[in-house]
Amino acid sequence: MSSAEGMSAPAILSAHRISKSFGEIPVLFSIDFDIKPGEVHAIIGENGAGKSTLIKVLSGLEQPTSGTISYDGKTAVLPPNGEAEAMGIVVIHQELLLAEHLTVADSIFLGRELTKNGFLRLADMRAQAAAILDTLHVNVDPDARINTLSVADKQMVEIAKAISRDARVLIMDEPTAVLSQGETQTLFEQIRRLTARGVAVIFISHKLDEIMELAQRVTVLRDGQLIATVGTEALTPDSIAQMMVGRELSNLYPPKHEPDVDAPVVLSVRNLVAPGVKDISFDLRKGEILGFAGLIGSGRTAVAEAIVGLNPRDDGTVEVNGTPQDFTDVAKSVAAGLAYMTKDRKGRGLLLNVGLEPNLTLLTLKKHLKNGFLDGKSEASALERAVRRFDIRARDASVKVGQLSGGNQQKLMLGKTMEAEPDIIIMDEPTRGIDVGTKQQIYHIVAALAAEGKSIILISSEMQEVIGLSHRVLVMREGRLAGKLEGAEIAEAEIMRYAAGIKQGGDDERISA
Amino acid sequence: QDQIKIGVSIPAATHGFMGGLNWHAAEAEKRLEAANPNIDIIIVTADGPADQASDLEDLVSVHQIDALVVLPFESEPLTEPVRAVADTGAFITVVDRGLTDPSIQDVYVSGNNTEMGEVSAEYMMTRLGDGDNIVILRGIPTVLDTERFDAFMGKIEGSGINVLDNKFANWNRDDGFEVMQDFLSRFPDIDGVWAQDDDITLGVVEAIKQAGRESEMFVVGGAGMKEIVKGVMDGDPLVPVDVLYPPAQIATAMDVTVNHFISNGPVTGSYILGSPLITQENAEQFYFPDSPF
Amino acid sequence: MSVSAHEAAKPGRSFRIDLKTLGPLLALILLVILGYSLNPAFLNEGNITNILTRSAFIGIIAVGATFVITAGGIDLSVGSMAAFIAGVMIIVMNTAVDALGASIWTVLLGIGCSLILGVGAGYINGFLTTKAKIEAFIVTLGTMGIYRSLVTYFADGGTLSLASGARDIYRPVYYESFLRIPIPVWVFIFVAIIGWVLMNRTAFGRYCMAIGSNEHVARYSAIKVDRVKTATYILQGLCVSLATIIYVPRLGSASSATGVLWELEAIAAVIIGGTMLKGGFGRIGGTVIGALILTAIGNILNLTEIISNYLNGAVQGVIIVAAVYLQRGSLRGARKKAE
Amino acid sequence: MSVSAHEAAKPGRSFRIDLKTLGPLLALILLVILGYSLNPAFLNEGNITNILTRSAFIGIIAVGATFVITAGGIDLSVGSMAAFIAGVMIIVMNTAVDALGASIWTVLLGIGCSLILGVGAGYINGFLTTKAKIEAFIVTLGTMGIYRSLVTYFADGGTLSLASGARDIYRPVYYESFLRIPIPVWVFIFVAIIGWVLMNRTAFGRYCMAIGSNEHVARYSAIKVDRVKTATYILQGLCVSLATIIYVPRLGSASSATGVLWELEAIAAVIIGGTMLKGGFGRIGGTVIGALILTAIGNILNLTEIISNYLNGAVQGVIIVAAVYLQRGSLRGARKKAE
Ligand SMILES: Nc1ncnc2c1ncn2[C@@H]1O[C@H](COP(=O)(O)OP(=O)(O)OP(=O)(O)O)[C@@H](O)[C@H]1O
Ligand SMILES: Nc1ncnc2c1ncn2[C@@H]1O[C@H](COP(=O)(O)OP(=O)(O)OP(=O)(O)O)[C@@H](O)[C@H]1O
Ligand SMILES: [Mg+2]
Ligand SMILES: [Mg+2]
Repeated sequence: MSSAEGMSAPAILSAHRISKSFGEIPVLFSIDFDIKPGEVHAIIGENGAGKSTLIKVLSGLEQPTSGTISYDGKTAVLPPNGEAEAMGIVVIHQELLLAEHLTVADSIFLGRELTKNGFLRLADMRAQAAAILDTLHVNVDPDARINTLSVADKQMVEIAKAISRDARVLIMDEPTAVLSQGETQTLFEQIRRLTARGVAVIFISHKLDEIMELAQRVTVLRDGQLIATVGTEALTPDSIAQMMVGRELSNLYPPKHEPDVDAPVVLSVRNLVAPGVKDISFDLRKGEILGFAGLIGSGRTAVAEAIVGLNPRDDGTVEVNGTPQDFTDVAKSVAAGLAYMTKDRKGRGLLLNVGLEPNLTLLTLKKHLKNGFLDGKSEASALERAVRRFDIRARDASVKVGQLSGGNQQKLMLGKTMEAEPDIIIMDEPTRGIDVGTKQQIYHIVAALAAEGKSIILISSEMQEVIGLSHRVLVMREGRLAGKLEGAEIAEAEIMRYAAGIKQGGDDERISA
Repeated sequence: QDQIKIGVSIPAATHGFMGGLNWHAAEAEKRLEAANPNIDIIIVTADGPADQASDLEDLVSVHQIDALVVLPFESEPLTEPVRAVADTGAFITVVDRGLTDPSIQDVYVSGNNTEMGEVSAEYMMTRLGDGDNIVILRGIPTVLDTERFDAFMGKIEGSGINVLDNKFANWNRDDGFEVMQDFLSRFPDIDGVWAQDDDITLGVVEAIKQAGRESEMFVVGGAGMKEIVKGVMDGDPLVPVDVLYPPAQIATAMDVTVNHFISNGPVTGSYILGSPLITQENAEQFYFPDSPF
Repeated sequence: MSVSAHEAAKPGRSFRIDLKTLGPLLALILLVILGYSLNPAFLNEGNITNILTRSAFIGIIAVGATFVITAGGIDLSVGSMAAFIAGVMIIVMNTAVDALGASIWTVLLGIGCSLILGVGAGYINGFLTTKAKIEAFIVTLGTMGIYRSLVTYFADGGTLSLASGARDIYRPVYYESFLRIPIPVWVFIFVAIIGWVLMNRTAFGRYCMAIGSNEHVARYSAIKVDRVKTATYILQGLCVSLATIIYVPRLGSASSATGVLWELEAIAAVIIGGTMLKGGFGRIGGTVIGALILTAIGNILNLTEIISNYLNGAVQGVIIVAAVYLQRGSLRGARKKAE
Repeated sequence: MSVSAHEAAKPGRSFRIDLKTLGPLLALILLVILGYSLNPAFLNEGNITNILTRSAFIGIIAVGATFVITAGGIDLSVGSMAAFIAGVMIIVMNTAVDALGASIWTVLLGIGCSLILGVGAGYINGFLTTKAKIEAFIVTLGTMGIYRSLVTYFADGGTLSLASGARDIYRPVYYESFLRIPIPVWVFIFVAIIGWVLMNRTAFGRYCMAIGSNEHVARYSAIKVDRVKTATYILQGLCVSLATIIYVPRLGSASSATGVLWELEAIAAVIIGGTMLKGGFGRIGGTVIGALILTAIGNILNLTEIISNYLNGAVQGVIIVAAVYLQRGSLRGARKKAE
């Protein structure tokens, strides 16, 4: 809410009666939208409402089926393929768009390399990249290859890339979905700095508090229709949710049932050492939701991947239901009733170029065999179940998963993991990119699973989520457990203190509980 | 007494005839090295003209050969590389395919592609006459194939024998089989087949047998593969004759070259091995049951 | 509201599937028309039988290659492997004939030996790619050279020929027909059906596609990536072995010239059939048609005289490129219309 | 909180870069040791010069192939293209000699003609892959057949030979040295340096990697993907043309046997050098070493008689696989230690 001086200025980019169809399927219906210099204009809406599609149209990546776009007051046909960037329209896409083999610096400057006499100014690019990353407080080496980064770091590289460009309109499609609070605040600082310079920012997020904090105006989409564009001051989180989902969202988090302290330990990790993990010990009880909090890169994912056998374990033991386990691949952990849902839905979770069914059943294909052959009916009914349970919205089952909206991909991945009917579920950023309505559903599902006696490890960068769901919270920092919180101790400030290293985990005994 | 190093550069054993040639070279090496302790023979094989040029360089730079026996992959491209070897003072024996500049070589040992084509045509003409139909299966498009083909066509011209078509069968049994199958479905009346090479002949024979048209036609092959010679010897009506193109010429060339060093006088000149017609009567003398070819 | 979309979807989807098989098929049909117009003998029963029988070798191998390529690998060794297996089969059968005389058991021994070698060779390729982590291209380029050399060595540079006693017993496997369809064609049909079922109706096929499309996702989905990849090479070896089993009775011989460039033909058949070289998507039906297209081109060139022999390769090249273009083009066109 | 990781990263990084070039280099050094121990003449100046000069052909072509492969493509046509360009060059030069007599201009005409053909042939491959959207494998398989046929046709099944007048003028381009280094080696060095700079120090190289790594990303980054891809094929054509320019004076002829399997050697050199066949990452330095490794293997096989000639291919195969294994292995080992 820093700079509102541009509010009365004329719009820099505006859309008039924009409609967009993919083939015969309409996605956007006659949308009006505009953004002024120095303004943050948020777009919100359910998964599949058409937010990403709208910003693709606004940046030239998709051409509207009908309607016009004006830029700088003049009607314009935006050039395709990211060429609009040269005109000052810069986009951070919801789906990470980075080439895995390039280095961080290469990625930041891709398409507009700094050159001198035709040669790359490598040192300059590296230095500039480092400087930008520094302002974002990101600790990645500009020479690191993208495929060695965590999802969150990749997202930060995307942000760095966008910020480094000379943007007049900066469009961000769910940039904070995998970021924790610290990183989000850093990003907001940068956004405020930019808007102060007159940059117009279009911001998409499912995190309503962020919207309240950052945006001056909010546009709400539902099923491709424009519901309203209103000033933020007139809104409350409840009324936004009301507009988005079309119904009241009373309690987002289900009531926590009392954890049973005598419940048997189902997963016991002792002195785990693995890539990115330095000596971690903890227990998970039956029916418990154990939250994992921490900054990005603090090693939460690395712990999960070491447990299920995706990464080699260098030391330590893992016991499931009292039996020592040495998972060397995922199949073994799944067979032992332990399933891990990755946060990297695009790179690790889903096959983007095939339809919904093969993705849903890939983890549990053996269940869909009849006499040794795949049973299409069984797969179809599994999909039907998952579609109902997780409210997956797709044109049809054969649509390529890559064409689903981000949130629907995430729901599909949830469905895929749940197909394994695990007793222990490790969920890594389970609500990444999911709208509030569905989030509520998912939270209730998670709580219900715990009530049924399933055990859940919840890795999330959304602090509220961890706080709202977990019975206990472990906070990680630089590959170690920094603190452990229980019951009433679970509060934002406390978690932050551990995560940032301001508070240490007191006596070590307590941490390795 | 100094070691005398003789380099032998030949194409690799990629088809039957070259396989036979490789075998004869290896046999000759064993025989000659055993008989002459001061002779060291080094055989190198090449996959193409450029590769062979490299082999020649290596024989000079690494082995410092005193003599070279070379069967050039192709005549023109290898003329200069062989000249480079000759310039080091080595004794040069060229086999089979002549260089464009014959003055480079000291000895030339060769079969005779033109004669081979002509002998094949002459035999055809003894069996067939005006209005009879033949088909031709050629080798790989190269100079020696063209020599054989042109000689054959030149000879047969005016005899009234129709050449229905010619196709390349790449000196390969499988290709011979398939091309012949297609000739058989295409032409209802074939009286004779010139297969030019015995690997092709074997495929052709199978195709004819498969079609059940053995009694209609006969096949003339070439080179003198042991299976074919055996058939001729046994009086196979489908393959009544063969035309020799001796793979053993490499052994002759090696013998001659060794002779140059161990006999008193210098050895020079051309040794053209003819392409006689192998018939049931004389087949025995061309039959080497131990050869792989 | 997700349901309404669901319903609309079904017809469009089945239509698209039709088109996918239609592409290569269309190219094949055009080729048949071309063949017939150049020489009506093209459609003689005899000629068609010839084409089918010939395409069996490449076709069977290409079915195996479809799995390897779908799972993101490549196998350049198949041609040499065929030559090698044929060579060893002949040596083994000849030895058996010398020792025990020729009987049906000789042939069965040879066939068994071929199957073992095929599986073994496939396993070696798979092991070196997955466990030693060497690029498939390098591994199979290496084994290609090794098998080719070995058969040349065994044959002493010449040709290995099957003893005539065994040959007579074995011969029908290539030359006989059942219900007027030659046995090699039956084997091809059999392999194609098994391959199709494996690819489209079993978990294994699904795993191949998943691995070829994104190996990470496959690993995170509890798929034993190395094992499945190795299995594709073994399957490829098995297919090579089957192709060799019907190849040997044809001419009863093996030499260094056997199976030269079959790898290129097999891969071409797979790609013509619509499978992507980058992996992730395999079509057995397309592969079968691809093999038929390749064989038909060769056959058509033998049935006409209108072009210089020297230009056969050029015509072949043009037709392959045109066939693929047509197929992709027709697909694009029809899709556009369908949209 | 970001600082600690930052510091730790730096040393590891420079070390890793060293290792990457070290891999193929190590394999090459082992090969040199092997060669020397088999026959000390291996390290004669003459022999080393021979190896370097020979590796120039494949090496120059492989530099071009590095770009094509890095950008996610493949070019099977390079060997035939070389034969075709050599053939046309010879025809043009011979015609010129007939009309005007032999002079330096004849040779320059031939060279100019070669460059035009190389660029044109590359453009055709690029056009068919990017505009007609046919798989690179199929396109270049097709053009491979076409060029090979055309040269056979032009040569009437025989050999095209350069008129001796022109030959005498042209000859030094292969056989002469400058500062004791043969001219082909100079050309190779020159091409490698240009290639290295292009790949690592220009936006074009970045674009190739980006396209090979993820075409979508490249597209969304406003990179003209089709144009860059076409450019890689043109570059490949140019490299083939340069290789041909130094090849023709060597043997002064072209035939259907010219350049057979060069495509396989070139791709092998690229992969041995550490570039990935799937694209996204190209190493010119590795490619150069890969070409040297391949040439050295061929040379070593000529050094000794301990193995049967029939087994040359097998030895070659084993060494290639072992070299790549060693290289990857040493890399892994050293990385582990570094960690
Ligand atoms: N390329 C495409 N082809 C076909 N349909 C598409 C394509 N891109 C998007 N869609 C469809 O358009 C609709 C809107 O998707 P969009 O990605 O804009 O949603 P979103 O509002 O961004 O949702 P989310 O919050 O989940 O990211 C979805 O139904 C999606 O399946
Ligand atoms: N396989 C691995 N090899 C080496 N280092 C690894 C590996 N996996 C993770 N790391 C490192 O461990 C650290 C923790 O990463 P991890 O992704 O687990 O963090 P996280 O807490 O899940 O954060 P994020 O939200 O960024 O994913 C990172 O610095 C990462 O680079
Ligand atoms: Mg979206
Ligand atoms: Mg010797």
